Amino acid sequence: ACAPKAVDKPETPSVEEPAVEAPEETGAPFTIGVSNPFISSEYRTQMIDNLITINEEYKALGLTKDLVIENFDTDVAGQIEQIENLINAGVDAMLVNPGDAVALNQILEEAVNMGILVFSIDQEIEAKGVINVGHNQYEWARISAAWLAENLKEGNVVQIEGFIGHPANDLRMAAVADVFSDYPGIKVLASESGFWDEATGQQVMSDFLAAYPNIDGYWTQDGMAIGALEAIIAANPDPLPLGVGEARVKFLQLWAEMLKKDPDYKTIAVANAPGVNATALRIAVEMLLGKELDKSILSGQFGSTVVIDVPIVVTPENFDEVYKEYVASGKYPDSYLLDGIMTRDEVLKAFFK
Amino acid sequence: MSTHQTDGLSMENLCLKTIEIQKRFGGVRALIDGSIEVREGEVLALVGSNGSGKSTLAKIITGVLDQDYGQINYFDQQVKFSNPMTAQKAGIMAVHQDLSLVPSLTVAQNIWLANEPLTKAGFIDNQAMHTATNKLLDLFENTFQASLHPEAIVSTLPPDEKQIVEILKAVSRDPKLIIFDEATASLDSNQVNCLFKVIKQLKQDKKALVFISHRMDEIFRIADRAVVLRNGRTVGETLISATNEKAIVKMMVGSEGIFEKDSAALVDLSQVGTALVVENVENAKLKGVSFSIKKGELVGIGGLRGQGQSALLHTLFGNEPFTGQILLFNKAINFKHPKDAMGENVAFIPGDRATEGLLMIRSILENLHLPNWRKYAKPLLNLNQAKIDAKKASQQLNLVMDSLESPISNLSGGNAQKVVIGKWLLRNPSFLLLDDPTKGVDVGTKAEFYQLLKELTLSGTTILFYSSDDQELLDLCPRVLVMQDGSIKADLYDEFLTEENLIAASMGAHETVSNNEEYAHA
Amino acid sequence: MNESEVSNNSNKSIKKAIKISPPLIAMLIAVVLFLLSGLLPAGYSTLQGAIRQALNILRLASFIAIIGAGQTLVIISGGEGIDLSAAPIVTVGALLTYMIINGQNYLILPVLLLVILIGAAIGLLNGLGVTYLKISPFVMTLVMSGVVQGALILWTKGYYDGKVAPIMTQLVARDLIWGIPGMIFIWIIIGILMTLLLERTRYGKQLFAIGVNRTAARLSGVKVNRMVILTYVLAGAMAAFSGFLLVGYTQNAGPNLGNQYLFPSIIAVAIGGTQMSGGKGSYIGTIAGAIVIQLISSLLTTMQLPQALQQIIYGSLLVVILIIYGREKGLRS
Amino acid sequence: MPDKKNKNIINWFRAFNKKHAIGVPFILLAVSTVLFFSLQTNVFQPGTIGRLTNSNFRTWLPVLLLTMGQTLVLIGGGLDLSNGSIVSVGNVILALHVTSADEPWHNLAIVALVIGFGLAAGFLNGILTVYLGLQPVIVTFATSFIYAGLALLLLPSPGGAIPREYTNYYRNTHYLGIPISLIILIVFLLIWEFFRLRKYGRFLYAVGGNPRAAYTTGVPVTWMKISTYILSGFLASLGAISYSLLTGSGFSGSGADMMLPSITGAIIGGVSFSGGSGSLLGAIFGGIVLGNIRRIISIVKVDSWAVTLINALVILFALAAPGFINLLRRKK
Ligand SMILES: Nc1ncnc2c1ncn2[C@@H]1O[C@H](COP(=O)(O)OP(=O)(O)OP(=O)(O)O)[C@@H](O)[C@H]1O
Ligand SMILES: Nc1ncnc2c1ncn2[C@@H]1O[C@H](COP(=O)(O)OP(=O)(O)OP(=O)(O)O)[C@@H](O)[C@H]1O
Ligand SMILES: [Mg+2]
Ligand SMILES: [Mg+2]
Repeated sequence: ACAPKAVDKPETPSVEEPAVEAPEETGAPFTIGVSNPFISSEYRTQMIDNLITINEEYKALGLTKDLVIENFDTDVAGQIEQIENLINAGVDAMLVNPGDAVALNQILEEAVNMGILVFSIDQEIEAKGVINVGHNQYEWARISAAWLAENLKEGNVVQIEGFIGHPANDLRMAAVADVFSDYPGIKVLASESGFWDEATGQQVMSDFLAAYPNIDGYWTQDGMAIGALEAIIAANPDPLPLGVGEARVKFLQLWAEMLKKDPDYKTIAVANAPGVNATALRIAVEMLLGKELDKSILSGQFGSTVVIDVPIVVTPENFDEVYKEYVASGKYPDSYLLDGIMTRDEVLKAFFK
Repeated sequence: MSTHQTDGLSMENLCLKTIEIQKRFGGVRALIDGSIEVREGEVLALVGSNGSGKSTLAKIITGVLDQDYGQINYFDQQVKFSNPMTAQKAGIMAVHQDLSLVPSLTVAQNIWLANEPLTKAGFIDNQAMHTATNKLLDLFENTFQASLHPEAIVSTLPPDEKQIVEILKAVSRDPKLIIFDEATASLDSNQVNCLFKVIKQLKQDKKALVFISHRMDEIFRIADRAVVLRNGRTVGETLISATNEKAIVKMMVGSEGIFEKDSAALVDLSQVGTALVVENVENAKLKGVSFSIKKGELVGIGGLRGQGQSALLHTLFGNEPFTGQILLFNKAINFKHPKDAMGENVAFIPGDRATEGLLMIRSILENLHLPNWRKYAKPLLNLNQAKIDAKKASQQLNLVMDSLESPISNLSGGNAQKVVIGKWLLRNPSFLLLDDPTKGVDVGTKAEFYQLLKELTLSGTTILFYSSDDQELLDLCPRVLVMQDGSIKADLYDEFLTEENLIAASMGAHETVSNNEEYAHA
Repeated sequence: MNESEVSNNSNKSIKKAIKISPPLIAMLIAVVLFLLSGLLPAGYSTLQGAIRQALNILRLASFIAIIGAGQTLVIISGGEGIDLSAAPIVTVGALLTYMIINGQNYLILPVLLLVILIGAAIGLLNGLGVTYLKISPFVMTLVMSGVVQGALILWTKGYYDGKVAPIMTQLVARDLIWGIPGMIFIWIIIGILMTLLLERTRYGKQLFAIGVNRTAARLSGVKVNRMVILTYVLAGAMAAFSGFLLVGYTQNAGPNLGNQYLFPSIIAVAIGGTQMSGGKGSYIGTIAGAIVIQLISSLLTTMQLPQALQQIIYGSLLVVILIIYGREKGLRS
Repeated sequence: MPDKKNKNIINWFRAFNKKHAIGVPFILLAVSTVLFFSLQTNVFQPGTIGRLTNSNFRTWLPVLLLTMGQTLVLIGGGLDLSNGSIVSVGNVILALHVTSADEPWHNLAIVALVIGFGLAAGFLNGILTVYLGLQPVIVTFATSFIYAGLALLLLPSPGGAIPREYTNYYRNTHYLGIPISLIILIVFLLIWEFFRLRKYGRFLYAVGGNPRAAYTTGVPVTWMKISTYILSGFLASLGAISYSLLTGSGFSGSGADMMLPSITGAIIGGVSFSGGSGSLLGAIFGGIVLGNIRRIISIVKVDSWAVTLINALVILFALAAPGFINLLRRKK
């Protein structure tokens, strides 16, 4: 289920066969750095865990050393420091999850100029020589917004946003706004920030429910969707507003709980896979090994983005199947985000010449 | 009020005239008719009981406060100073009762604050400041310790030296009018002498001077004329040469003499045991102090300012650590905290009421009961009983106040001091330490206070009483320990307790004084 | 009785009539704000709606006020006292409850005890730093909040799985009787206890004393350091307890749960007339302040203004309220 | 006589420390800086020290400027919790309006506008705290909402781009081998030294030490206090400019995280919260120490989940050190 849909790309035969087995000639083992300025979310936690796991794989092959991880809550100036620290640590490549779309451009270009391979994950940035990797945030949000609008057609809607001003949040909200603009019957009553925090999301939803007796639907994202649904369960408003969620184990549990009470309950959960970071790590290793990225697969705002497809969209149609695998199996903790990391072969096949 | 009649002084220029100044603080009318006149080359004594409005008038004249009503004429010009800066520019300075020093700055920096000597480039000329400060300090030569020097941080100085700095600050600005608001309250007799020398010089230089004090002897020594305030009104004016102490006090209190020095019976000491034995007690400020006191005895401590008297009291109260031995009621003690001392029923009335004695923004009630709450905890506090007791204490002390609930900051200096005293009397202490408790207390209250102390000794309280006022010691205490440089230099009693001996001992002339054999090894 | 005394007296009674205490003003402001909120299009329109709205606001305000309880004590204790570590302590209290209890009723009491102990221990460190190491409270508690936050991160390593016990949900989040949430009753009990603590105990009297003048307090037999430390311990314990209650309400805990309550709680204390420099204040004031703060935020939310305008209005309203009665004595009075 | 010379140096240091109260911060600075450089693998390669110095100071300058302003306010007995929000507003204005290097006059006017805003915001803080007698902790917190809201109003989502010509100049310019950011810092310290030795400096310490006494003595207390807030606003606007040059972009929350470090740095640098003591140089040392600590923790590679904790613990240790020394001394 996690395999990416093949991005439509011309099958160009690879000219040179990569010498994966002979790391000495390529300068391996490589040091790869990670910069993450925001740690208080399940997404980021799983992202770091994924990266460590995948790096172990390469370490065993003698291709990489331990990751150099800069991982603490900080602002833009702090992330600039993180990146400087990575430069000083002599990394060969760095994976950066930027806290700002523009502010890191120059320091990242400096890194590129020093011969470091730089990847920006989850967030497209313009800096020359930087490769962006991630889902298309606009498209990601559009999927659930479109579902909501289609099922609702008209009514009062509230929104719980992530960090207002954060580029990913803004792209997502833009998608939602674009979708709703096609439905004149949908009226957005209010929009508040839940700061990408489950508990805050819950509170915002409680406040909404208290302030507006007539909510027909809501759009939210991230773990806040779990909080929002819990608030709804607690308040048990009538009628039940139609909402959207994100594909996480806990959300699926709540969904099942709702179904027990009301077999007609429906919602949608789109996966926002932290695994894109690990996929980017794979791309980094291959590039360090001298393989050439297929320029033709690059797209996006700045023409430098490797787009990775959303691995799972959970709808009432496939709910049972997904529930069995991720919840009933008991293999995953409650906070697990439905994920997808491309395999080495998939990466090679999809993105390299 | 009446204008000035014929006398020698009226020839001089009128410097300042205040006309019917009024000032109200919330519900309190501090001044209702503050009217005074001062001439160049004249010392005007401004007298009145605690809370009569002297300091308020001083503050209004110097621009620290606004008057609500009334007029100030300065050299025949009507003036209004909207802040102290403009008053100073006009040549008016005050030595404030509650000093105006910045504790974190040095002596020199304080004296020259807002009056700094500058170099041509506009930088502060520290060298010049230092030199000029030393020159000013010479005015009080030999009356203070080596700790007082231009670079000393003011917060480290004892109260008398702070007072000297405050005086020098005023003098340094060469003003035309200086108000001394109880500037002598913390000074010892030598320092007072120096100050009077300064005042006389200023007088010769044709400065106008206002002198506020509760010490009658000082007023008769230095002043030319006196204006009396009562309950915020100017009620009288007289030439010093034409009056006497009794007449002034009568004007102050508005009735016939309420205080007669009575020689009430004291405890018969031959019948009682010792209360306190101090042997070779040493710490930072004490250098081998030894003495003993009998139960019910009232013992004074004298000497020049800052010779370790306060330190001794603080040490006995557990506020400073020591080495040596202290026996209290035949029990060896080593208090680590005032609380321990209170546990043995010791009480301590500190000297600096603002910093050591009072919770300024809290109510009179809470101030009176701060050491006593345990008594009312059952376990919730019985506030009714506390109120009843406080009411009684305030009546006993003749406290002039709005209500028990109003904050201490609304009280005049003297009334605030009464609260400091009152909170300990509520405990019926068996041993009472007093650190210059009548500082700034008016004559009437003082007399009542003396009476109170005597009654306490009769009921068995032992009292150790430090005063910077020699006269007070002589009047009140049958026995006085004289301290110098951290140790006791003389033990005066009976026929040895004379003014001459007291002064001589303070200056360190041991020969003239006999030590007390009887108590030497109790 | 002469003329001056007459005017003196009449003056006094006028003064008394005008002199309303800050908590009362805050309450008046709250009532006005609440009535105003009824005029908004999205506000309440029936009496029942008004009551529900009022209860809802009270419930939200209760957390600000309960977190503000420890804050009130610390601020009254003077010496620039303030407890910025309240935020992460609330979070710790909530997360511990959430993660350890994990839905089991029988764990409530042991966990509550643990939570309070941990809060008290953090408070103890604050108190020791403030008294013996002489670190200013603002910075001590600020850095301590970094330490607590850091320990939390290290402990959870980013995973926050758990569940609130059903009894807590019942007691805190749901309506208890007469449609009134249990939280309100807990709040009333805390309010009574706090007021008794401040006004009717030796601890309270000594707390005000050290807030005004520590030297004088010491010379009157108050163990100053011990009082200060005890106060930070109480504040820590109360913050942790607030976290315990909060998670009963939110049913959910995250690593930043307490943050959004910290500054509102401090502002509530200030609006309630407690003097930031210490020695003066009341818990009734903090309660009133919390209600005002919550009303303002609710009002702004209901008005559907953009976030930016909400912030500007929020800040301006605070300033206005402070100007109305939060002024300190000037130099000339 | 080396012994005597040593003693002289020690005495000189004692006297210097007594005067400027920067003994502890200086030691912390020296230790942390030596540690930072000695942990670098290639510190002896030519250019490394220069590069590291540049990358440190260009990143830290914004916060250090705020720390300076905060220090002045603290010495005067106040507190400014709004300086971060002033940075946000300045940053947003610059990002929105300084977009092309071809319009130097326009850009200069925008910079003037930003500085003007800093001065005005500081003035408002000053009026509210000093003139109206409101408590600085609360009132500057309230105004920080107003300024932050203003920034968000001007620039709802991050954007804008400062021309590369300008950002490159800030990032890479050296004079005499010293990066421009460090030069700016030194220049400001010298300017302050000029004022410290004049009446302004003396008045400031007096006002912070005891405002009532200073007032009674004739110091213009109100104006002095207001001026510290104005200076803090001014330095915050310069912080905004340097921050914008560092990041090249605008974000309405850009200054939010700079306020608390500006206080912590000052306190580590020996500035007292109760006013009237401390020095600007010490505060700068404190600010640099904070930066060094972060850098050192990064180099020694602790578990990434422990970084926050260790960072806080080290700061706590730095703050506690003087108190500990005193405590031990007293025990003796
Ligand atoms: N700041 C203030 N607030 C309220 N009331 C005040 C204030 N200052 C003085 N008062 C009141 O004004 C009256 C006059 O006080 P003032 O200090 O002028 O008396 P004083 O003559 O100097 O007394 P003392 O000899 O005790 O110093 C007193 O009743 C006092 O309680
Ligand atoms: N003027 C003052 N300003 C600020 N703090 C003061 C002042 N005077 C005393 N203190 C504080 O009071 C403390 C001493 O208080 P006290 O001895 O009563 O505490 P304690 O509970 O007995 O503690 P310990 O057991 O450490 O002695 C000092 O350490 C100091 O912090
Ligand atoms: Mg007076
Ligand atoms: Mg003690």
